Amino acid sequence: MKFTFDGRPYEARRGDTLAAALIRNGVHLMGRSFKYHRPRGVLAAGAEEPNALVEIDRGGARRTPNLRATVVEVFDGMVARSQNRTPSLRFDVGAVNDLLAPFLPPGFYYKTFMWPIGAWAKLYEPLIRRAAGLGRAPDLPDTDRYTQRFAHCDVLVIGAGPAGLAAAAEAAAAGMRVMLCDEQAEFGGSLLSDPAAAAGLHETLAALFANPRATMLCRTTAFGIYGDNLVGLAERVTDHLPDPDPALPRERLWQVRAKRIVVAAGAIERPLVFPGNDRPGIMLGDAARIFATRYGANPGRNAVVVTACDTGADVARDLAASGVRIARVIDLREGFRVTGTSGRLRVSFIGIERGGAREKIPCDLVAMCGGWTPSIHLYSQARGKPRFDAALGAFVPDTEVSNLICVGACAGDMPGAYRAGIAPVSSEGRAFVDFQNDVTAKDLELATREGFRSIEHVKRYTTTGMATDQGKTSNINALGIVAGALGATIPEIGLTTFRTPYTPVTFGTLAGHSRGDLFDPVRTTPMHQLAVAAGAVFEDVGTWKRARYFPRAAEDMHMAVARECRMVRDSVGMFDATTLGEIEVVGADAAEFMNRVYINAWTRLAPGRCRYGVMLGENGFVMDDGVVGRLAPDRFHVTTTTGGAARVLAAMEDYRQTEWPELRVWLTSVSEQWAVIAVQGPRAREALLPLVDGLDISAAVMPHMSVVEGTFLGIEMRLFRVSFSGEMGFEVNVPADYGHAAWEAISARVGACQGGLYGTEAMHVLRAEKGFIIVGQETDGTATPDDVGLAWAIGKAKPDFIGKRSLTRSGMSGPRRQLVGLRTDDPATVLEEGAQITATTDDNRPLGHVTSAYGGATVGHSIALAMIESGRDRLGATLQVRMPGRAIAVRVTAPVFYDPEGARLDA
Amino acid sequence: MPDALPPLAALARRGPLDRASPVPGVTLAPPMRRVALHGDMSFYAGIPLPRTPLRAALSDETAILWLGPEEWLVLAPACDNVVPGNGSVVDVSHRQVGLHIEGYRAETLLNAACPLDLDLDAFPVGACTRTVFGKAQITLWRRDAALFHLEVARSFAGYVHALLREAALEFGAG
Amino acid sequence: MKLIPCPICGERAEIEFAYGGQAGLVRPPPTATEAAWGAYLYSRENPKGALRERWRHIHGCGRFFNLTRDTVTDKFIP
Amino acid sequence: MDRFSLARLLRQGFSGHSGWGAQWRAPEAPLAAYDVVIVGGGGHGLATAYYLAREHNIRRVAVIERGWIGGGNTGRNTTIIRSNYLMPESAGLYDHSMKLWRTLSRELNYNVMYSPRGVMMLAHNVHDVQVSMRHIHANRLAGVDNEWLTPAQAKAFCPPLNIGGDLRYPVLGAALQRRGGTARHDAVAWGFARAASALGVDIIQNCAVTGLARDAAGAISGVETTRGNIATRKVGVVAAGHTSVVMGMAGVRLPLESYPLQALVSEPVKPAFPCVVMSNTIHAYISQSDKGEMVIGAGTDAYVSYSQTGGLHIATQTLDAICELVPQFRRLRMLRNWGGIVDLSPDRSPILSKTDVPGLYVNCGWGTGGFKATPGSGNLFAHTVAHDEPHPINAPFSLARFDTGRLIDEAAAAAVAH
Ligand SMILES: Cc1cc2nc3c(=O)[nH]c(=O)nc-3n(C[C@H](O)[C@H](O)[C@H](O)COP(=O)(O)OP(=O)(O)OC[C@H]3O[C@@H](n4cnc5c(N)ncnc54)[C@H](O)[C@@H]3O)c2cc1C
Ligand SMILES: NC(=O)c1ccc[n+]([C@@H]2O[C@H](COP(=O)([O-])OP(=O)(O)OC[C@H]3O[C@@H](n4cnc5c(N)ncnc54)[C@H](O)[C@@H]3O)[C@@H](O)[C@H]2O)c1
Ligand SMILES: Cc1cc2nc3c(=O)[nH]c(=O)nc-3n(C[C@H](O)[C@H](O)[C@H](O)COP(=O)(O)O)c2cc1C
Ligand SMILES: [Zn+2]
Repeated sequence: MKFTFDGRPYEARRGDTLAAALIRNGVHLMGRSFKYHRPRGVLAAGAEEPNALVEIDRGGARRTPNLRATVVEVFDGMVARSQNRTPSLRFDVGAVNDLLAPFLPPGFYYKTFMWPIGAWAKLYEPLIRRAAGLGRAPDLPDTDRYTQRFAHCDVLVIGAGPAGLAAAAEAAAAGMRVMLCDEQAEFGGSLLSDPAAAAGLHETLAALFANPRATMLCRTTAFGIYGDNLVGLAERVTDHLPDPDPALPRERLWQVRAKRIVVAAGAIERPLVFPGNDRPGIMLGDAARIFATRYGANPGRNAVVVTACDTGADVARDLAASGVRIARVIDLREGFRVTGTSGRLRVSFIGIERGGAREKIPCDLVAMCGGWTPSIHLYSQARGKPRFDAALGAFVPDTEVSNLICVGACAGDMPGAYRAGIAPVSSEGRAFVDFQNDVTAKDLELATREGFRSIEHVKRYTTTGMATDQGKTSNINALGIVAGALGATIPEIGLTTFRTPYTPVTFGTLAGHSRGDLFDPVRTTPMHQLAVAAGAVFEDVGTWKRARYFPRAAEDMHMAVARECRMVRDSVGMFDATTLGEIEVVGADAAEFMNRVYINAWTRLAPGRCRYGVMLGENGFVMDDGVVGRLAPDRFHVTTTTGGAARVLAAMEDYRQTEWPELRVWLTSVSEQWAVIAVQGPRAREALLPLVDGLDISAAVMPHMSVVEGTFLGIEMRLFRVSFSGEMGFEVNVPADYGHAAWEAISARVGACQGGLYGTEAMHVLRAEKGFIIVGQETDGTATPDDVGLAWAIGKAKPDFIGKRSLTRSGMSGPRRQLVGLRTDDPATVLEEGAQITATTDDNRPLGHVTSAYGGATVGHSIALAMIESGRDRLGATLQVRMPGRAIAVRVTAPVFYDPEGARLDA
Repeated sequence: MPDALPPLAALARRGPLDRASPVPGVTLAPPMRRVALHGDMSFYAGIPLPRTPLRAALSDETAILWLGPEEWLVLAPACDNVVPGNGSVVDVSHRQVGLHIEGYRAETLLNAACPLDLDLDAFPVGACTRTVFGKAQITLWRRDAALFHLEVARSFAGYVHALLREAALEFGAG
Repeated sequence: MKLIPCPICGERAEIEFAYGGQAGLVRPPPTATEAAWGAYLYSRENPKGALRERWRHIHGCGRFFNLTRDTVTDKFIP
Repeated sequence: MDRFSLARLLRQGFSGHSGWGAQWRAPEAPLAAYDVVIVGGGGHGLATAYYLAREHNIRRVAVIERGWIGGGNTGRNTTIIRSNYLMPESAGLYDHSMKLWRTLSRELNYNVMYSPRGVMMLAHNVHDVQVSMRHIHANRLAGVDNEWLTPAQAKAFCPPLNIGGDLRYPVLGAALQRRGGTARHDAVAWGFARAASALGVDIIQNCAVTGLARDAAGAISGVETTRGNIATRKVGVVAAGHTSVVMGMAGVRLPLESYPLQALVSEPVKPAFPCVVMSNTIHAYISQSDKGEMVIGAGTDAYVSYSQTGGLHIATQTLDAICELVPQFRRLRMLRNWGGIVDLSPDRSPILSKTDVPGLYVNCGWGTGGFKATPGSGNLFAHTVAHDEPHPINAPFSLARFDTGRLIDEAAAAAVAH
């Protein structure tokens, strides 16, 4: 397999990680650190890697920054690049920061750059930003797919090392539904670098793969444990493939609900903290061993092993067996101290000292064995409280977490060889603790001197543990240093919080399918296609698409709306009102229920009649409105606003179940059952008459605000005589599947009557000319019925209804904003919605604002509605609408501009 | 008066998914009579209402799904009439769309956006419930080991269908 | 995402539920004093510990029910 | 207090930084008595102490912090600063703060990295546009900057933003407050702590208030803490999500509910997002920090909780929205996700108020949006505590409003968070 790194071609073997392949090709310089841009090679062989971060470019939008070379699997043709360097990894001008390091201690930016005012944002901040930041963000919309899946199992095993495999095998044998995930490309964990284990591993895996109740997920990181045993898994599906099937997602999010969780996440080796411990070629002992044994990529020819525990010997043995010369094994427990290292882009010497005797040992590999830290991340996320194990020098699980157990190395279950305590630190020179963020032992000590004594403060002041590796290799060393500096014990200092995710998770994975039309449902009415065909321009109302207007050739919105309005006033228009919420309220106590929910009185509303209903919140403010028809003594057909449909139904159901369970009444949402076609205008009756199968819809039999059930060309129909336009009008309800056909039938008739379609914008103008409010436009959650002129609707004799008590709270009295109309001197001036209104041009106290403003298609002048303080007392007064740099004088009028007597409604 | 117009019933009904391109394993249920029942009832059209939570009763062509205490959904042949009863009986035939999700991947497909445990032990044949599918509410009824009936409000049908299509892609759909 | 134990349907995913806030608030009559009504509208227990609260299985059986939950651990208390 | 400056930094650089002392004094235990005790060492509490000492010359002040200062919501928030609120009362309150931000670094001699990079609030439908325009007009009249951008102007101001047709909810425009921006959360807490400490304020960490003592007349006489009792006649409670718990110690029940609110950061990348973008309609809040992470605000969980974590579904919903708005960020990765506990008031406006208990004052209800108010809130609360009477700017933010119904309902009026 061929790949390139920074443009140079290399060869890789199947199964190589990028780091392994580069090492085999003799490349050790793989990255630059965050702050000082120091040259770095790999520290680790797995996901805990802080240094070797690369960009993988698959062409076009498929460029990904900040990937760990130790995790990225090479595929044929892969293009990899280093990052955070200019112009090249070998010669990075950013490395000047390293020279300036004495002047860039932790928190240096808090202490300077304050002069002159404003210079921070303009001058210093951009510089700092450019220097920071690691990789380059992708700049094209991602073309890959991401999916997600919910899953359930009896046992979820996280980590497929020996401990995890044993647990999975046992659970599977017991017939349980098992899921086993491991973040690596292969199952086996630490067994993978142990050739002797291969046969046994193969056998265990074969049995698990053969078991239909077992789900085996490799390349799958358990990134978080959430409430009630929900585990988030991120599966990398195609990133390792040279040419993935486009039908496959790049990654998949699993949300697994497990009856029991077995965490078998292993342990992470600790680096040693000594001066110059960050040069390329200095790595964890286990990493060196893994590169050599598992990948056949010897990380050096001449190694020094520095160890604080017995595993150093094992590492030396395995490296030697792979052909690495072991220059020396330095056991820190024998009184040695590392004094420093040299080598610009790769380590060339390591200096040691014991009892005053100093020595410089030439080498090209330093393997650090600082002991092991159990991976308690997931255990801690599940709210387990660990305890400090001094022999291990690490925290291990302690308190029980229900339905979760830790096994293997992550439970602290490690042979004696792994026990190291926390190795001594030499903080002279620059001894790195957090490699990525360039935090040294001295930095940590300085932070404590500056009064940052809580480990959380130290973390935030120095940024230790805040890099993309979240301190997997560094936190425990940092803790040891801070404890030392404060003369406290490690358990007294405590850990910082383990948060999700365990390793970074792609945004796309978390967003899953959600994209474009799958981001939020696109709800359309049964007549949507007809509106499309008629050239409608749509608007989003909640999740609905509603036709806003129907422009004809060369018409802009203004012209189209004016024409649609005139059409309704002069002849007839039809409008899709399907999106309104509809609720059937049924039961012997239906009227009583309505009495309690709405401000209106319902008892005396006769079947066949309708009433405009207003609903408040308990706070006394208008929450929703709509026409309610009484179909029978025990049956109401309630309509709500489009946006309020779900909210109103939920509120009603709440009262029904919990406040008035004694009422015999039930609620059924029928919003989607009915296609609703409003037919409005002086010729509405004429248009509909032939379609309603002989139903008498004359004014005498079917007056304004009435409802009948009949048929529409043989199809069941609920016909409402209602008007939101101010004209005589009907709303035809037919079962939704017939909406399309009914619309076409009505359309033909409307056309024959010189009418046509109108959209929501014309509907808004027509209703504003009549002074009808729109909840959410005239009202905003702070308006009482009286404020918007609806006090008349309140059933005065009713003992109670939702919100009644609030109407008489003392804070409700005093001057309130009230609904009025506004007229401009120039009939062509259309005010701006939202514009503020004051008494005079030199008084800036707002009296209110314009809630609606239109050209006023039929009344011959522009119109506006406004909420104005004590507005009804100001009728006739002149006020000022304050626009940028000018004011528009307006006269306060009643809010009804058209047919104030309502004669046209009764036609 | 113009000439008598053709009755609308003769014209095609149009469902929200009529023009949706097919998704393997997903078919559209035929139009049916759906009735929402609420209240203290024991029978609908002579059929005893299931009283066990989360279970459907099947009688000939008619299924009655328990949805909640004192709440059922009747799924009957389209030609059936609505039969009145105690409590609240509301015809919701057009409110919803039925989808059949079939095949050995049915559960996986549904679990792309439905949080229920659909293992046969946890959700056996005959089980039914309201739940969610992505951002839509659905009603799910397991008619057979590998056949689910999914009901969704008609304006959400396009979304649910598209999400099923997206989820099915990796199984060779598209 | 929590599991909420619906008394009717059993444990189901939190996304099927609507939260209903503190349980047991008694809606005062319209004759209530200003303070009593204000308290009904806005005063809430908000304990750090056991809270009696309402849930509705809105995308399930539809029922409201009450549970006690420890607001620190988020575990339900039987 | 040693002054911070470039010269001093350089000098220390040559001498191995041996000369830096503690940034604030850390008394091991509180004194037996103080003139004022502030409960809660978040930004608001520390600012209150600072202004008490600085503007009201009350220097025997203790800030009692349960954990470590700045560890509450001050250290957990997405740091968005703006003042373009709708109600004149709110705009007045937040703009008071905005003015203090401008010179805060200089005043505290601590670079809080206030970065007025512009806050853009997107409108996705006609209703959003109406609400935005109402804000813009109201703000302009009140002298608060806020301007309307067309979609193209919004795109020009924030090039990574997707405004186009493939979006489920296209961008129809945006309200931009240029003075809005961000600041470094930690620096705000530490800067106030250092300046307050220099004026004599005692900052006591790892000390939880466990009781509020009252005298026979019912007035505050002291506080009980895990480090002993303190006598004082004035207590200011500034405990954010824990306010109900602390006030409960004096038997005062507040109209507050505490909810977990989540935020998350991406891995750091080179500068790729120039400003702050908020979308209330699809619930997305994003900016890029100086270190390079994308700082993203998520929603609250559905239920009252003190757990400082939250559901996975809340984070995924937020990232849904972010990926819609900035689809190239799909390939970025979430680095860390955390939660804070926010104290929501019924009208989503804060409470800076005296209480019925003489000597007990409360500053809370900032909910999802109080970081931006930190200097102003401290400044006004200090006034309220010092004079036993609110400043005219915070007078409307009283507790009484919930009884009378005279709310300051930003939420109802505009459905705007943060
Ligand atoms: C995720 C998230 C995002 C946010 N985003 C923004 C944003 O973008 N813009 C914005 O303006 N605001 C935002 N906010 C809100 C903002 O963070 C808060 O309003 C603000 O920080 C509150 O500051 P504070 O000082 O009042 O509270 P905190 O910083 O929470 O301080 C309260 C302190 O009181 C202490 N305390 C509690 N009980 C006791 C006790 N008994 N004894 C002693 N001490 C006690 C706590 O430990 C804590 O330190 C966000 C909040 C969160 C959680
Ligand atoms: N490398 C080590 O962990 C280590 C250290 C000390 C001892 N040992 C020895 O090895 C054995 C322990 O083996 P073990 O099974 O406990 O550990 P292991 O290291 O063999 O296996 C752990 C596995 O978990 C995976 N993993 C970790 N976090 C994960 C996550 N969040 N999501 C998905 N996968 C994740 C890792 O990729 C790894 O494959 C013992 O015999 C012990 O003595 C191993
Ligand atoms: C604006 C901001 C930026 C942050 N950037 C980072 C970051 O780069 N790396 C990191 O690990 N955490 C970052 N954090 C998160 C903190 O590490 C931490 O999660 C947060 O303060 C909450 O504390 P807790 O997780 O300890 O409870 C950031 C927090 C904030 C408020
Ligand atoms: Zn239920």
